[in-house]
Amino acid sequence: MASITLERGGLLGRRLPVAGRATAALRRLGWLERTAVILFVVITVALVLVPLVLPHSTTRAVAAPLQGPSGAHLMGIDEQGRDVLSRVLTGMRTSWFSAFGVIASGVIIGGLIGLAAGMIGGWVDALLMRITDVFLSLPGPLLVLAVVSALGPSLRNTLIAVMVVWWPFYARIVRAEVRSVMSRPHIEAARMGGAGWLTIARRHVLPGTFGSVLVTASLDVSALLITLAGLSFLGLGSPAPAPELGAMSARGLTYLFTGWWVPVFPAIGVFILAFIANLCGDGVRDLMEL
Amino acid sequence: MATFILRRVASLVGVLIVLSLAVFVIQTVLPADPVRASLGANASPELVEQKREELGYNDPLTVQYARFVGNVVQGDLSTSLRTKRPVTDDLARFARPTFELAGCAALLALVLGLGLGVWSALGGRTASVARLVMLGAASAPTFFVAIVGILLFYRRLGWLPASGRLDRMTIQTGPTGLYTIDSLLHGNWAWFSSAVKHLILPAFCLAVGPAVAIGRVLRGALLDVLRLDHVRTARSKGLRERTVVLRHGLRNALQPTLSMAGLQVGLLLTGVVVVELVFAWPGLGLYTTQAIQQADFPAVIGIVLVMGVAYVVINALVDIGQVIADPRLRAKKA
Amino acid sequence: MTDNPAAGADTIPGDAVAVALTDAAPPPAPTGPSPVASVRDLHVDLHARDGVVHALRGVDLDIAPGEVVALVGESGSGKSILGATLLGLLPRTARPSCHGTVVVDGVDMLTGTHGEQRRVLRRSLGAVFQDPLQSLNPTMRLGRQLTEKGASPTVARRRLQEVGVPEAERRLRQFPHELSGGLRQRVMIAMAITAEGGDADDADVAPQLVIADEPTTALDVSVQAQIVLLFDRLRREHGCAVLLVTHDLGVAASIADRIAVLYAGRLCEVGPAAEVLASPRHPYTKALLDARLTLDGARADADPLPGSPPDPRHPPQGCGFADRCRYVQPGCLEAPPPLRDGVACLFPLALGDNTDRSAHPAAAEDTPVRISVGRTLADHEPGAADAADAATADGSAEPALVLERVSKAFDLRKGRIGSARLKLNAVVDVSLTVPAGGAVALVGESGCGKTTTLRMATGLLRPDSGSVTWAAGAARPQLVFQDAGASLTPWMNVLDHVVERLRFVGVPKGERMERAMALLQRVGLDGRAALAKPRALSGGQRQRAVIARALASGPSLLVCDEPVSALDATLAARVLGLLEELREELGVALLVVTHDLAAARRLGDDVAVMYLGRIIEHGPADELFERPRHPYTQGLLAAVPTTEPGRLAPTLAGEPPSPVGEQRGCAFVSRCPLAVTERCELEVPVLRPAGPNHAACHLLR
Amino acid sequence: ESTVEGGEGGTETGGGGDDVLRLAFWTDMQVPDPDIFYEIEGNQVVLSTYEGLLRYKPDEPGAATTANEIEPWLAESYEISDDGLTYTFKLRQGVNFVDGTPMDAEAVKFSFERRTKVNSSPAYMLAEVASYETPDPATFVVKLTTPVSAFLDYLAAPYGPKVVSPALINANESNGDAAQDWIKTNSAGTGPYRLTEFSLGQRYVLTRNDGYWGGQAFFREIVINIVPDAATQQLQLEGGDIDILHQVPSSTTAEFRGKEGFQVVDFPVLFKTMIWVDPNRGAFKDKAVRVALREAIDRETLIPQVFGEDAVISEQLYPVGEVPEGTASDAYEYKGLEPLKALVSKLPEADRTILLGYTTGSTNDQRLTESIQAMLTEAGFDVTIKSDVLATVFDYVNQPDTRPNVYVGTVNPDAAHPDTWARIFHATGGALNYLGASVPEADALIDEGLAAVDRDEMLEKYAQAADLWVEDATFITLADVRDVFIAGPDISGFAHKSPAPFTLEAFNLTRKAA
Ligand SMILES: Nc1ncnc2c1ncn2[C@@H]1O[C@H](COP(=O)(O)OP(=O)(O)OP(=O)(O)O)[C@@H](O)[C@H]1O
Ligand SMILES: Nc1ncnc2c1ncn2[C@@H]1O[C@H](COP(=O)(O)OP(=O)(O)OP(=O)(O)O)[C@@H](O)[C@H]1O
Ligand SMILES: [Mg+2]
Ligand SMILES: [Mg+2]
Repeated sequence: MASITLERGGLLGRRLPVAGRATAALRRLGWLERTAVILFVVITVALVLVPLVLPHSTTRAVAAPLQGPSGAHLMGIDEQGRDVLSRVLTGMRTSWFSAFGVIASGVIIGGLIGLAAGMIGGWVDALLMRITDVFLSLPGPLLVLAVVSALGPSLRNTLIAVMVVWWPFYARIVRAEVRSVMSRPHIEAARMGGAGWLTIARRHVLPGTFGSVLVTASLDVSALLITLAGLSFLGLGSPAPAPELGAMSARGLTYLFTGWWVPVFPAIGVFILAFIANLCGDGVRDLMEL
Repeated sequence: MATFILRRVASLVGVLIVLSLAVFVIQTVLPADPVRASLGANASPELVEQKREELGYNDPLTVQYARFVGNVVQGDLSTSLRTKRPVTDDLARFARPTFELAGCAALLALVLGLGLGVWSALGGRTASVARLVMLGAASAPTFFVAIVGILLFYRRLGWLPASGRLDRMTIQTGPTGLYTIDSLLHGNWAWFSSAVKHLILPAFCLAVGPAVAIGRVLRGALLDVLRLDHVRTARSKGLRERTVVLRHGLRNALQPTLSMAGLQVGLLLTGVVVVELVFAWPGLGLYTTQAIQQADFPAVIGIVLVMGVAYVVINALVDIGQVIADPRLRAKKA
Repeated sequence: MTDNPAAGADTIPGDAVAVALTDAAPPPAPTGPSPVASVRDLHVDLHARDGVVHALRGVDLDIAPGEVVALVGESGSGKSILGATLLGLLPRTARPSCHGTVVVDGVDMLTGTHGEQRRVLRRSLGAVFQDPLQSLNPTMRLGRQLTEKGASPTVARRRLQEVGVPEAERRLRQFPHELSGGLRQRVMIAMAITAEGGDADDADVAPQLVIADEPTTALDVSVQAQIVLLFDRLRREHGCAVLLVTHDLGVAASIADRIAVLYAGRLCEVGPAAEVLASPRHPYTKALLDARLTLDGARADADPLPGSPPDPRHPPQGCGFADRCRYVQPGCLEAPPPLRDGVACLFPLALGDNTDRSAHPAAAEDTPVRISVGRTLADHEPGAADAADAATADGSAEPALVLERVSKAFDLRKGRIGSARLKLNAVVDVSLTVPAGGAVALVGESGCGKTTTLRMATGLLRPDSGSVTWAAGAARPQLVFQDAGASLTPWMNVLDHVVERLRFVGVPKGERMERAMALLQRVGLDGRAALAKPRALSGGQRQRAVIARALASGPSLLVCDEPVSALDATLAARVLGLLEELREELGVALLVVTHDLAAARRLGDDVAVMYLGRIIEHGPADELFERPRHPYTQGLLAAVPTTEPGRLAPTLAGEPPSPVGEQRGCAFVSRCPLAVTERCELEVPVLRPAGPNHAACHLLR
Repeated sequence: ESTVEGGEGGTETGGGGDDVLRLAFWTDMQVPDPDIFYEIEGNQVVLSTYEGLLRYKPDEPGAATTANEIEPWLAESYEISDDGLTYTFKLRQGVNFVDGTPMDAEAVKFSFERRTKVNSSPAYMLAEVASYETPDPATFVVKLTTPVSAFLDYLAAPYGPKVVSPALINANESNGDAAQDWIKTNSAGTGPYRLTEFSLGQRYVLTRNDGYWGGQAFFREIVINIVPDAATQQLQLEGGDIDILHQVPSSTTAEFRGKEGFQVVDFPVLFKTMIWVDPNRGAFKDKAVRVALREAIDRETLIPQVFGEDAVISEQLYPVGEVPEGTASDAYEYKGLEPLKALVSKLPEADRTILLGYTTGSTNDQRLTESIQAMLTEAGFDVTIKSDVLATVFDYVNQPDTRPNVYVGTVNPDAAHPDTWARIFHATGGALNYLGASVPEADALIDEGLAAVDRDEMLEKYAQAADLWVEDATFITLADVRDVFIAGPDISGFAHKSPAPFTLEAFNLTRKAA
C-alpha cells in the first residue's frame, strides 16, 4: 500500500452497477431458485401486461358453455360461456398484485410502528407492542369474516381486513431487527459522532432491517396468495363475475364432474403463483443469509 | 411462572375486549337487520319492534356492550337468533368436533412438519425431493388439496368417507365429545374406526399448510443449529449422526419452529372453515358460516370470543413449550 | 530423527532438495513408543463460496503418547483445520477434499468407516474448543452431556472434581448457562477426558489424545493460566497426549513439550519447546517471537513481521513465507521447502543464534523479489492533522479528561414479583485523569467495569454520581469500540463512515472526500479497503477504520476499548504502533482499556488496575509493572504467560465474585493470597499512596 | 355427561339399510318447532312430523302446473259461514299423537293457542282470530274478527298451524316456555315420522311413527346429513351415501338428466325469480327507463340458458296456480337493447352508475345476475355487482341510499293465496318489497281482496292489482322455478306440495327392491 492512488471519480466509478450486483447475486443461487427469481420477474411483467394480451372478455360469453380445452380456448369454456384462460389470467393478476398490496401496506405500517417502537423504546415501545400483540392475536380469518360480512364482500374489503391482521408481523420483525441493530455499538458510534436521530434512523438503522423484511415479505407472498384464495373460496372476495381464482374454483366445483377445467385451472393458477413465490422466497432467504 | 400467567391472562382479556368491541362496532355499521332476518318477512312491525326491544337492540351501543360484558362475565353469551339455543350450548356442541379436527390436524402438522424438516435438512441426496414436496404443498390452497383428496380417496379408491364425523350408528357420547377418544373409552371399535376414517382426510387437508410451514422453518433452524459449536462437540464424542441430530440439533431448533407453529394456529382457522365446509364437518367453521349468513350476532360474538381464547391459549402453550425446550428461557421468563 | 545441522547451509537448488528429501525422508516421528496420532503429507482443500481454500498443504506430524504438542501460527494458518482433521470433523458444508493419511489409534480418520471413526472418537480422542459459551449444548443438563460418550455418572463426577469444578454433584443437574465461562471450559475439559470405558460401570478410562483448539483464548488471564495448568496436570495424571492449538506462544511455552509452527497450511518448524523458543530457526518463528508483546517493557520492533499471509486460495508456488521474509532468496520461490530436521526453510537461522542477521546468508543485501509492503508512516503529510490541531494547540496544562468519583449501577429487572430489585454495581467511585497528550491504560479482568468506565468518559452513559470533565474547547473524546467490526455500520463502506463523520463536524462538502481519503491513508488503509464493507475487512483493517473515523471528529482524547484483543500478535503490534504514532504526531491523548497487560505497558504512561468496579491500584507504568503493590496486580502479572518454558506460576485462584448487590469489605478477599484480616472483610479499602503508586489494600505496609 | 345421541332404540343401524332414507341439507335448519320454524330448508323435517287441519294436495312428478288445491287433512271437512268469520272443522277420528294420546278438538285448540303464545314469525297467520270453540271433541270452531280470504290457505300452508300433543307439551314445559326447549330436539305431532335425533351441524334423524293413522311409511328411518358443499353432495349421491338431493344448480340437474342410474324429478313450486327495480332514485325513477329495461330482457333465451329445464318463463305476476290462468299477466314484448341504449345515452353521467345485487349463495341467481350485468353494461350502464347475505337484503328497505338499484332474487310466498305474495313483495311497505316500489291503488285492491268473502271477487281484485304493478314496471318477473330432486335409481313414490319447496311427502317414498 504505497499510496492511495484513487481519485474521487475513480473511487466511485468502481462501485458495481446494480445490475451487475444482481447478476452476481443470481449466479450464487441454485438453478431452481435462479429460475424462480427470473420467473418472478417475468410473471410480474407478464401479469402487468395481461389486459393487453387477453384473448377474450372475462365477463362475457364467447362460446357455448362448458366446453373442454381446445385450441381456441386453451382452458376451455365455463358454465357461462366465458373463456377460462382469460379469467384465470386476470384472476392471477388480481391475486398477485393484491398480495403485493397487502404486503406493501404491511411493510409500511408495520415498518413505521416497528421503527418507532424499536428506536424510542421505553413505554412507547411497550405500548406499541401491546397494541401489536392484540392485533397479532386477533384470529385473522375471523376478523376477515366479520369485516367482510359487515362491509359486504368485495376484494377491497377483504384486502383491508387482511391488512389489518397482516401488518403486526412486520411491526414485530422490524422492531426486533431495529432493537438488535440499536444494541449494536455502531449506533453509539454514530451518536458519539453527533448524528441526529433522523440520520441514525435513515442511515444506520433502517437499512439493517431490509434483509429480514425482504425475506419475510418474499415468503409471505405465497402465504397471502393462498390465504386470499381461501377467503375468496369462502365467498369473501369480489362478488361474481369478477374473475377471482378462489371464487372461480368454488363456484366451479359444481362442475367438477361435467367440466373439470372450470374449477381446476383457477386452482392451478393459484398453485403456480404460490409456487413461484415460494421458490423465490427461498432464494431470497438464501441470498440474504450469505 | 406467576408473572407469566398474569401476563397471559392480561393479554387474553385485552384480546377479548378488542375482539368483542370490534364485533360490536361492526354490528352497528352493518346494514343488516338480524331481528327481521330471524323473524321472517311476515312478522308484523310490532312483533319486530317487540323482539328488538326484548333483545336490547334498541339500547345505545354502550349500554348493550356493558350488558354484554356483564353477561359474559357470568358465562352467558345470550341466545342465538337462529338456533334459539344459548350460544354457549351451541359453541360447546360445535367446538368439540372442531377441537377434534384441529387437534388432530395440529398433531399431524407437527409430526409431518418435524419429519419434513428433518428430512429436508439432512436427507442428503433426497433432501431436494423433500424440499420440492414442501414447496409444492406450501403452494397448494387448502381447497385444492381437499378436492384432490376427495376425488382420490373417496371417489376413485373408496377408502375414506368424504363427509361428516361418523357413519350412521348409534353411539354413546361423552364424556369428551371427541369421538376418537369417547369410542376408546367405551371400547367400541366400530365406532372408533369409523371416527378415525372420517377424520383422516379433513385433518390431513388442514394439516398440510401448517406442516409445510413448520417443516421449512425447522429445516432452516436445524441447518443453523447443526453449524453451531455444541453440535461439533457432540460429534467429537463419536455419537451417531442420528443421535447428534435428534438430541443435540432438534431440540435447539425447536425455538423458531414453535414460534412458527404458534403463528400457524391463526392460519389453521381459515383452513378450518374451508375444510369443514368441504367435508361437512359439523364444527365451528360451519357454525360460523351459518351465523354470518344470518347475521346471527350473538353467535358471531360467541365464535369470535371462543376462537380468540383458543388462539391466545394456544400461543401461551407454545410459549410454555419454548420455555420447556430451552432452559435459558426459564431463567428469563420465570 | 537424525540430526543434520549442515542441511541449512546447503545451497542446492530447492527443487533438487525437495525431491531428494521427499524420496529419502524418514518419517519425522519422535523416538519412543508408536505415536497416538500420525499425520502424513496431509492436504486439505475446502470449498468456500469464492474459491477453493488450500487449508493444509502437506503436513507431517506425529504425536507421542503423553506428549503435549502446541500448534501455533497466525490466524488462518490452518491450525483448527488440522485439529478438525484429526477428529474427522472437517466442516462438511465446505465439502473438504483431503489426501494423505491421518492415523489415530490405528484408524485413518480420512478413510475409515464412520463406525471406526466414531469408535476412535469415543475411546481415544477428546476435544476442547475455543468458546466455552457455545461449545456446550444449552438445552441439555451437564450430567447427560458428560456421560454421553460412554462414561458412567461416577466417572463424570470424578472428572468434574478433577478439573476443579466445585459442587460437582449439583453441577451434573445444571444447564450450561448457569455456569461462568471459566467453569464451562472446565466442564468441556472434563468431558474431553472421559472416554468409553470397558464393560465395567465405573471404568476410569481417559482418551489417549486430547485436541484442544484455543481452549483459553476466550478467557481472562487469571483463568487462562489456571486452565493451562490444568491441562498440564491432567496429562500427567491420565497420561494423555494433548494437541494444544493456540496462537499465543506464551501459552505454548507454558506447558508444551514440543511446538509446531504452522504457516499458510504448512509446518515451518517443529521442535522441542525450549529449543524453538530459545533459538528459532525459521525466520517466521523468529518474527513471531519478536512480534510478541512482553511484560518487560522493552518496546519491541515496531513491525517485525510486515505484510500478511498469502491468500489461501492461491498459495505461492514456493515458500509461503517468502514475500514477508527478510532473508528471502530466489530459490525460496521455486518450491515449498520440505520440513527437514524440524525446520522447513532452505536457509534456516543458525541454532542458538537469535539475533545476528549476518549469520544468515541472505541477510546482507536487499532481496530483489521482496514485495514491498512496508509501513509508510511518514510518506504522506497526514491530512487529518488539522482536524486535531485544536487539540494539540492548547495541549498544555488542562487534562483531556477528568473522572471524579464516578459510579454506575445497572438495574437488573429479573426479580420475581415481590422480590427486591437487584443492582449491579458496574463502576464504583472511579477517579481518573488523562493529561493532555498523555496516555493512560486501564486493565482488569472481564466484567470489572472497564467498558462502562469508558462509556461514561465519552458521555455515552450518564454516571449515577461523580463528574466527568473534558478539556474545554476541544472536541468530544471519541471511543474506539471493543468490537471494532460491530461499531461500523455493516452496510456502509469505510469511506462513507469517515465522510459522514466529517459532515457532522461541519467540514464543507467539497473537502470531505479528500480529507477522508487522507485520514484513511494516515491510518494505513488503501483505496480498496476504503470502499469495502466492514464485513470484507480483516480485523486489523477494521481497527484502523474505526480509528480513522474517530479521528475525523478531531478529538483531543482517543478512548480505545480493547484495541488489540481480537488481533493476532503481529497485527496487534502494528495497531499499537499506529496508536503511538498518532499520539506523537497529533498530540491526541489516549485512554486505553485492555486486559492484555503487555499492551498496557507498551501504551500507557500511567496504568490503572480495576477489580470489580473499582480501581485498586494505579501508578506510572514502569513502577506498576516492576513493583506491583496490590496482591491482585501481583497475581495478574504472575498469570501472564511468557516464552520462558514452564515459568507459569499463577497465584490467583478462582474467578471474580458477582458484582450484583451491595459490597461489603474488600472485593478481593475471596481470592486474596495474603492473610485476610477482619478489616478486609468489613471495610472497603481506599486508594492510598504506595510508593509512586496508589493502591487500595488494607494489608499494605 | 353420557347421553344417547344416536337414536333411542339403542340398536345399531349401520351405514344404511334398505329401509333407511338418506337425505342431505345444505345447512342447519332453524328449530324444528312448528310454531317457530319459518325457513325453507327444514320443511322436510317439520312436515314429516307434524300435520295441520288442511293440506295442499300433492302433485305428481313432472306436473306442468298445479291448482294448489286445498284438501281436508286432520279435519275431515270444514264449513265457512257466509260472513267469512266462522270456520267449523269436523275432525278426523282415530288420529293419535306420537305419544299415543288422541288428537281431538281440545288438542287443536291447544295447538292454535300455543302458536299465539310462542308468538314467533308464523303467529301472524292467527292474528285475526277472535276465539276458538270446541263444542265436542270432533268439532273445532274458529271465529275471526274480520274476514280473511287467505285463512284456509294459512291452515294448509307449510308454516300454517300444526297440531301438537298437549300431553307432551305440558309434560315437557319448563318455565312456561310451552316446551320450546324440549321441542328443539323432539317432536309432538301426528305425522308419519317423529324426530329422534337432532344434532346441529351433523344430522337429523326421523324415525317412523308406527302408530300413524294413515298407515305405515316405507322407510323406518330418514337420516338427514348436513352437507354444505355441492361437490361433496354430488359425490355422496354418486357413491350411494345420499339417496336424494334437492336445490342443486341447474347445471348439475342437466348433467344428471342424461345420466344412467339416476332420476331427476321435478315439480311445480311457488318459487319465482324476478327483478326488483328501485323507482325512487337514479335512472330508474323514469318509468320509461324501467319499461325499456324490462323490454331489453329476452326471457326466451335467458331463462333456458341459466335454468336449463329447471324453470319456465313466468306468465303471471303471481306464482304458479295462485290466480286463474290468463289473469295477472306479466307478458311483454322483447324489443332488444336499442331502446334502452337510447335512453341511457340521455341520462346524466351519475345515473349511469348502478349497483346490481343478489343474495349470496344462490348459484342460479348469481348466473342470472352476471348475464344481466353484461346486458346492462352493453346498454351503457356502469354496473357493479354486489352480493349480500339474506339478513342484509332484508335490511334494504332501511337503506334507501345504499341499496342496489336493481336486485335479482328468487322468492316464494308462505302459501298459495295471492295475498301472501302481493302483501310482502309488492304492497307499499311490504317487508320484502326491497326497493320501495309503491302503487297505492294496488294496495287498496289487495286489502279489498283479502277481506272479500267471495273467492272469485277475491281473485279479481288481486288480478287487478297485479296489472297495476306490471304496468308500473318496478318488478320484472322472469321465471317460475321448478323444484328439482335428483335421486338414486331405486327411490320411488315422489309426491310434492307446491307451497313446500325442497320437501317430498315422506310417507309416500319407497325404495324399490334391487
Ligand atoms: N468451513 C470453512 N469453509 C471454507 N474455508 C474454511 C472453513 N474453515 C476454515 N476455512 C479456511 O481454512 C483456512 C484455515 O482455517 P483455520 O480455521 O484452520 O485457521 P486457524 O489457524 O485455526 O485460524 P484462527 O486462529 O483464526 O482460528 C483459512 O483460510 C480459513 O479461511
Ligand atoms: N447495560 C447493562 N445492563 C446491565 N448490566 C451491564 C450493562 N452493561 C454492563 N453491565 C455489567 O456491568 C459489569 C461491567 O461491565 P463492563 O462491560 O464495563 O465490563 P468490562 O470490564 O468491559 O468487561 P469485558 O472485558 O468483558 O469487556 C458486567 O458485569 C456487565 O455484565
Ligand atoms: Mg482456529
Ligand atoms: Mg468491555
